[in-house]
Amino acid sequence: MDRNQLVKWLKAPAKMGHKYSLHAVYFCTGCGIIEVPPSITARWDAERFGVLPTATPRQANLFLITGYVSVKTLRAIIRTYEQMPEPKYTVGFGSCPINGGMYWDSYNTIKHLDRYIPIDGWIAGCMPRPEAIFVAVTHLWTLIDKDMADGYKRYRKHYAAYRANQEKVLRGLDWPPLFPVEEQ
Amino acid sequence: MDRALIDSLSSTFDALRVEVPREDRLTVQAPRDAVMSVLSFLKGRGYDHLHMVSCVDWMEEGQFELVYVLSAYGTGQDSASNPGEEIILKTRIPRELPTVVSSISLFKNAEPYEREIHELFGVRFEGHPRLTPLFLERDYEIPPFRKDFDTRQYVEDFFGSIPPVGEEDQDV
Amino acid sequence: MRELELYFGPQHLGMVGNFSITLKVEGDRVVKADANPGYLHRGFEKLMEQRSWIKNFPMVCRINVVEPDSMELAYATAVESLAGIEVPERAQFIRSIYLELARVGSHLFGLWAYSNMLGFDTAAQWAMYHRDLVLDLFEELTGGRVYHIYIWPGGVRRDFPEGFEKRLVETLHSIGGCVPDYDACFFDNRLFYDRAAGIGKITREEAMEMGGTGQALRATGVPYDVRKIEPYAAYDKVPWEVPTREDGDAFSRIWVVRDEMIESVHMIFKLLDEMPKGDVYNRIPNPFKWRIPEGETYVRCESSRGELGLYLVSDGGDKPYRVHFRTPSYPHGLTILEKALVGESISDVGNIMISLYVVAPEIDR
Amino acid sequence: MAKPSLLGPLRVIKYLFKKPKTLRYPFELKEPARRYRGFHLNDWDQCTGCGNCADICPNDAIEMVERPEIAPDPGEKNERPRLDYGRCCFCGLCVDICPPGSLRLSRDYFHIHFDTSTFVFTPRDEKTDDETFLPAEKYSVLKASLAHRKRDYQGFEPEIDYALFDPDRVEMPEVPPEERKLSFVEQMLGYDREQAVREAERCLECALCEDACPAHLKISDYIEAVYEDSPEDSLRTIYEDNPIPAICGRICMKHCEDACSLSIRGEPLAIRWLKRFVSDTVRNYRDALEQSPGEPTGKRIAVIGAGPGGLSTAYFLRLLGHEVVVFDELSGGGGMLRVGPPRYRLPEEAIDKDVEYIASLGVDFRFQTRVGRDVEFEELRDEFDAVFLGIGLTVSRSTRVENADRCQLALPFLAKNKTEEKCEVPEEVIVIGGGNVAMDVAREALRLQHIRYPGKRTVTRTVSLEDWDEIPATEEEIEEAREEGVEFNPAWGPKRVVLDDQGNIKGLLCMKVNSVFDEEGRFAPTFHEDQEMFLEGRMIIEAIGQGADFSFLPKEVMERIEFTEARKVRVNENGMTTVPGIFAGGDIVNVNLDAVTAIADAKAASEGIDQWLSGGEG
Repeated sequence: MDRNQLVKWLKAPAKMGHKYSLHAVYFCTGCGIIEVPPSITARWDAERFGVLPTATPRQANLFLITGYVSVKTLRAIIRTYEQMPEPKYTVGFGSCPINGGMYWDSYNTIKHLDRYIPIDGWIAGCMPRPEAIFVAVTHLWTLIDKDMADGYKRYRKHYAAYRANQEKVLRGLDWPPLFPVEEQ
Repeated sequence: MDRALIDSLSSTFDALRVEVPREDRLTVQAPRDAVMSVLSFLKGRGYDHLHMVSCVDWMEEGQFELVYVLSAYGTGQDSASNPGEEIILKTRIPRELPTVVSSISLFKNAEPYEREIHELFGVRFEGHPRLTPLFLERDYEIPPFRKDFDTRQYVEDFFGSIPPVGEEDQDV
Repeated sequence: MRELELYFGPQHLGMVGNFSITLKVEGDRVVKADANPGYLHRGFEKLMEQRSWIKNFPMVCRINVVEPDSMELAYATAVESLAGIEVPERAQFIRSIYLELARVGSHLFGLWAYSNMLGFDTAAQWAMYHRDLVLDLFEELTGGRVYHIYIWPGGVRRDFPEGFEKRLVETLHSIGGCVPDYDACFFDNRLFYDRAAGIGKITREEAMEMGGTGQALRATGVPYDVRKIEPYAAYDKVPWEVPTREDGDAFSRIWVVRDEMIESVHMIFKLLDEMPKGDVYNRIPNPFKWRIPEGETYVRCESSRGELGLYLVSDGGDKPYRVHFRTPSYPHGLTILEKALVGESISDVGNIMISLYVVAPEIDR
Repeated sequence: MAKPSLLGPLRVIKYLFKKPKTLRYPFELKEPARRYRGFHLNDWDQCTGCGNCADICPNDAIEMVERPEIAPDPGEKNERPRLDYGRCCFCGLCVDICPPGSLRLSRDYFHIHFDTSTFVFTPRDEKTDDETFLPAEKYSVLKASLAHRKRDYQGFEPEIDYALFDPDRVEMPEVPPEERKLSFVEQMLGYDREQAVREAERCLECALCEDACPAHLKISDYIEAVYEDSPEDSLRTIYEDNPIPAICGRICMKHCEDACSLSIRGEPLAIRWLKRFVSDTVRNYRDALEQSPGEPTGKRIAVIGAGPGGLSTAYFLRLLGHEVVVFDELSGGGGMLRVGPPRYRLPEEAIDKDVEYIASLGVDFRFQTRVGRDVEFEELRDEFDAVFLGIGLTVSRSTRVENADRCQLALPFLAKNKTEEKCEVPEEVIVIGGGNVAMDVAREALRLQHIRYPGKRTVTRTVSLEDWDEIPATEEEIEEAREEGVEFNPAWGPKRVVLDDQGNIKGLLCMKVNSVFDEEGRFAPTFHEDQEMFLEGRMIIEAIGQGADFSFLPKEVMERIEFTEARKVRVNENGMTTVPGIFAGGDIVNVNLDAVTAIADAKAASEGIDQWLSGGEG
C-alpha cells in the first residue's frame, strides 16, 4: 500500500463525518428559504440526510445561499462564510445567484454569486422544491467523496481575486483578510 | 364621498384642486406649503390612517410629486368618515430643490416612508430625525428611483465589470 | 448598568428572515431598538417600471414569499381598475377561495415560525406539515408550490382542475380536525400563555397612530379588515366575522391568527357552495401592444399580515410609470416593532417580531 | 382571562402511537401536480421560430438561436428558443403566448450541477430526443438533470382559452350570401376605423409573414401604424414595396396570412383586409405619400402590360427618375385584374385609384394600344432603352374533349361580364375547373342566373378533377361559393360534351377520377373509365387555366428567349430574359400566378433595369 492510498484510507472516516453531518448555517439570505422549513420538518425531514440547521456559522459546514443576494446581504454572507470552519460547502439555490434570475436588471442584487464566494453546487428552480434539495445533498455527497467539493480550497487559492471583487462591490471591507493576500 | 368635507376643504384652503374620481375616493392637489395643514385638517376630520407616503418622479416636468394616501380607521365617534374611502393628497415640489416638511408630527408611521423617499429619490424632509440610509449599502450618483437612473445601464457597467474568479478551476 | 449595542440579525437564531435590528440593551432589557432593513432590497418598484404590464405579473408575487397571492391580487385589481377590465363572477369566487387558502397557508407558516421560536416544536412540526398540504393544493391549482402566478388581470389563469373542490374540502377538513390538538398542545398551553401574555403590548391608540393593521390592530379590539370595509373579489357574497381580541399583546395576536384561520376555512366552504359556473378569464389585450390609459389608482386588500395597498400610476404607456406597494410589514416592522421592543427582554425579540408577523422581503421590496 | 392548565398539552401524547407522516424520500416519491411548472419542453416540429416567447420573457431568459440542422418550412425560421435557468422564473408566460403551442413545461425540476454553464440549454421533447428523455425504467431521480429527464411527463400546457393572444379575428362585415348572389355588389364591406385598430392589435409582431410575402412587405410596421391609428404612415410603409394596395388589399393571395403565427391555433391576422382598410381610408394618396419622381435620367423604358407587374415596374422606375411608357390593349389599368376578378371582389374603382396615383407620378399610360397590332415590338426596342414584359396569361385553355368547341372559355366570359352587356346564361350552367378562376366564373354565372331568372330554380355546377382535399381554389372562395349555392362535383373529369338533336348543349358526361397527380407530383390524371356521371347543363364554361400570348414578339426575338421546364420565361436574378434589354416578370415568369409575386418580380426587374441602364451587368 503506497502512501497516497494509506492517507486516503485514513481520511475516509473523517470524510464520512463531513458527508453525513451537513450542518447548515441558520441564515435566510433570500426567498428560497421558504422551502427550507418544510424540508427540515415532519413532511420531508432533512435530518434523515444528516442535514440540520445550526445556530452559528462556527459550528456549520454547509451554507445554503437561498436565492437572490443583495449587496447588503453579500457583506453578511462573506462574514458568515469566512467564520465557518473548513471543510465547508456552499450550495446556491435557484436562478438568482446563477445569473441574476428575476432581478437581472436590479441595481442592488448580485448577478453571479460565484464571483464573490466559491459555490460547490447549484440547484435549478425558482424556487427549488424540497425534493431537489435532497437530491442536491446526495450530489454533494458524491462530490465530497471525489474531493470535488473543493470550494473552500479554491477560496484559499484565489483569495486575492475574491477579495478584490468583494471590495469592489462593497466599497471596502471592515475586517482584515482571512488569508494573507501577499501569499498569492 | 362626503359633500360637506369637500366643501369645507375648499372653503378652508384656497389653491386646492379637489377631484372625486370615484365615489369612494377624493384626490386633493395642494401646494407644498399647505400640505401639513391639509393633513392635519383631514386628521381632525377622522382620516387618521396614513396608508403611505409615496413619491413620483415627473422628470419631464421637473417635479417630484409627493403622494399621501389617507383613510379612516373608523373608530372615532365624532367623525362621519367612512373607512372604505380614501383620500389621495398630492403635492408637487421642484426637482432641483426637493424639500418638504416632514409629517412625522402628525403620523408616526410616516417616518420610514420619508426615510425611504429621501434615500431613493433624494427628497429632503425638514424636521425628520434620522434621514440615514434605510435600504441601500452602496452609494449611487443619482438616487436609484429617479427616472434618470438607468438600472439596466448601471448593471451592465458595474456588475459587468466584475471578473469571474479562477475560471480554469471551474470545470474540474 | 452599562448599555450595550447588540446586532440582532441578519444571521441570528432569534431572527426569522433576512432582517436585522440594532438593539441597545441594559442587562437583557431592550432600551432602544433600531430596525435595520434592506438586506432584501431589490428595487422592485424600479424594476417594474421597466417591464411591460404583463411582464410584471410574474414579478409582483416575489415581493413577499410567505404569501405571494395578495400581491398578485393587488396588482391585478389595480391594472383592472386602470384599464377598465371586467372580471367574471366565477373568477371572483376563485380569487377569494384562493386568497383564503393562501391566508391559511401563510398563517400556518407564521404559526410554525412562532411556535418554533418559543420552543413548541410539536405544534411547529404540525403547522409546517399542514402548510405543506395546502401547498399541494396550490400546486395542483396553479402549477407552483410557492410562487403561484395565478391571479392575473382579467381573472385567474386557469379554472379548477377536475375534482379539485373535493380534494380542497378533504384537505381542509383534515387540517380542521387537528384544531383541538393544536389548542391542547399550543394555544391552550399554559407555557404559551406565560411566555406570550403581556409581551409586546401595544395599545389601540398606539397601533392606530403608527399605521398598524391586520392582527396587530385587531388584537387591540378594532375590527378593521379591508375585506369588510371595502370588499373585493367575492368577500361580500358570503357572511363571515372579523375575529378580534382586546389585549394587544403577543398572546392576543396569535389567538387572532388562530381564529382567522378557522374563519377562513369556514369562508372557503361557504364560497364553494355559492360558486357560480362560467368563465374565469376575460382576455386581456395583446401583451405586446397593451397600453393603459393615463391615470392613477390606489387599491388595497387584506393580506394575511394586514392591509396591503398599491399605488399605481400609468402615463398611458406600455409600462407602469410608478408602482408603490404599501406592505403591511412596513409599519409593523419599522415603526411598531421599534416601539414594542422597548422594555422587553432579548429573548422576546423574536417572539414579538413574529407575533407582529414582520416579513422582511415585503419591507425591503 | 383565566390561565390555562399546565396538564392540557398531555392530550397530544396519543400522536406517539400514530404512523409517521414523513415521506421516505427518495424511496417514496411524490409526483408533482399535473400542472406543475418545471423545465421546458419544445416540440421542434411545431415550433415556428417566431420568437414570441423571447419577447414576453420578463427575465430575458430566452434567446432565439439559429439551428442550422433545421430546414424551415416556408414562413418559418430555423431558430429555436434557448433557456437560461440562471434567469428563468418558471412563470409560464412563454407557454401562454406560444402561438403554435409547441412550448410547454414539464414536471421535471431536477438540475443540480457545479457548473453554471449547464444551466443554459435548448429544450426539445421526447419526439425528437431519445437520449435525454428516458422511459420510466431507465429514469432515476438521483441522476436526474437537464440531460436525464422523464418521458411523457408534461406539466403546465398551453390552453387556447387562456392564451395571451386572441385567436379570433375581428369579423369582416360582408353582404350575406342570399343578398349578394342577386347582384354584383362588392361582397366585403371593409373594416371601419375601430374594427381595424382592434384587428391590428392582435398582431404579435413576430414578422414571420414578412419572410413569407414574396414582395417582403414590412407588414408588422404597417400593421403597427394601423394600430397607432395613423393610416397615412401605414400607407407610406406599404408603398415602399407595393404600389397597388387597393388592388392587393382585395385580391392578394395572402401568403402572409398562411404564415401568420396566429393561424396555427386560431384565425390569422386579417393582413389583407387591413391593407384594404388603409388604401380605402386614405382618400388622397398624393398628400399622404408626398412622393415625387426622381431626378430625370434621360432613359426611357417601355412596359408592356398594365397588370400588377407592369404597374409596379413603372412605379419603381419612375421613382428612380426614368421615363416610363406603359402599353396595354385594355381601356384602363390593371391588366388581367381588370377583366378577370368579378366586380364583387375587385371593383374597377379600386384599380383606378392605384393606377391614377402611378399616372400622377408622370408615368405615361397608352391604353387600347396592343403591341404587335397598334405598335410593333421592334419599334419599341428602337425607341426605348429597355423593355419590360408584363403580359400575363391572357388566353384560356380548353379541355379539348369531344365537342369542347361548343363550350365557352373562362376569360371571355369574365371579361364580358365586366362590361355593361353581360353574358346570357341558361338556367343550368356547368363550370369545368376547380381553381379560383372557376370559382369566379361559377359565382358570376350564379349571379347572372339570379338576375335573369328571378325566383326560378337555377343551378350552377362545377366539375373538378381534384377531390376536396386537393382542390386548388382557396378555402374561403369555396366556402363563399357554397354559401351562395354553387354545387360542387369534385373528383370527376369531363369525358364528352353531350349535344341534343338540334346540336345544342345538353350536358356533360363525366368519369370518376382515380388520381390527378403521378408519383412525382406531375399533373397526369387517370380515370375509372367505367364510372360515369351525366350532368345536365345548357351551357358549359371551361376554366381550367390560361396561357400566355407571345404572338406579338418577332420570330427572331422569340427564338432567343429561353423557357424553363415549367414553360416559364427564364430570367436571371435581375429579371432580365436571355435577350439583353428585355426584362420580364409576373405570371409568365413565376409559378405562383398572383399579383404579389408579380410585384416582387417587378421590384427585382426595376432594380435590374436601373442597374443595366447605368452600365452595370443586367
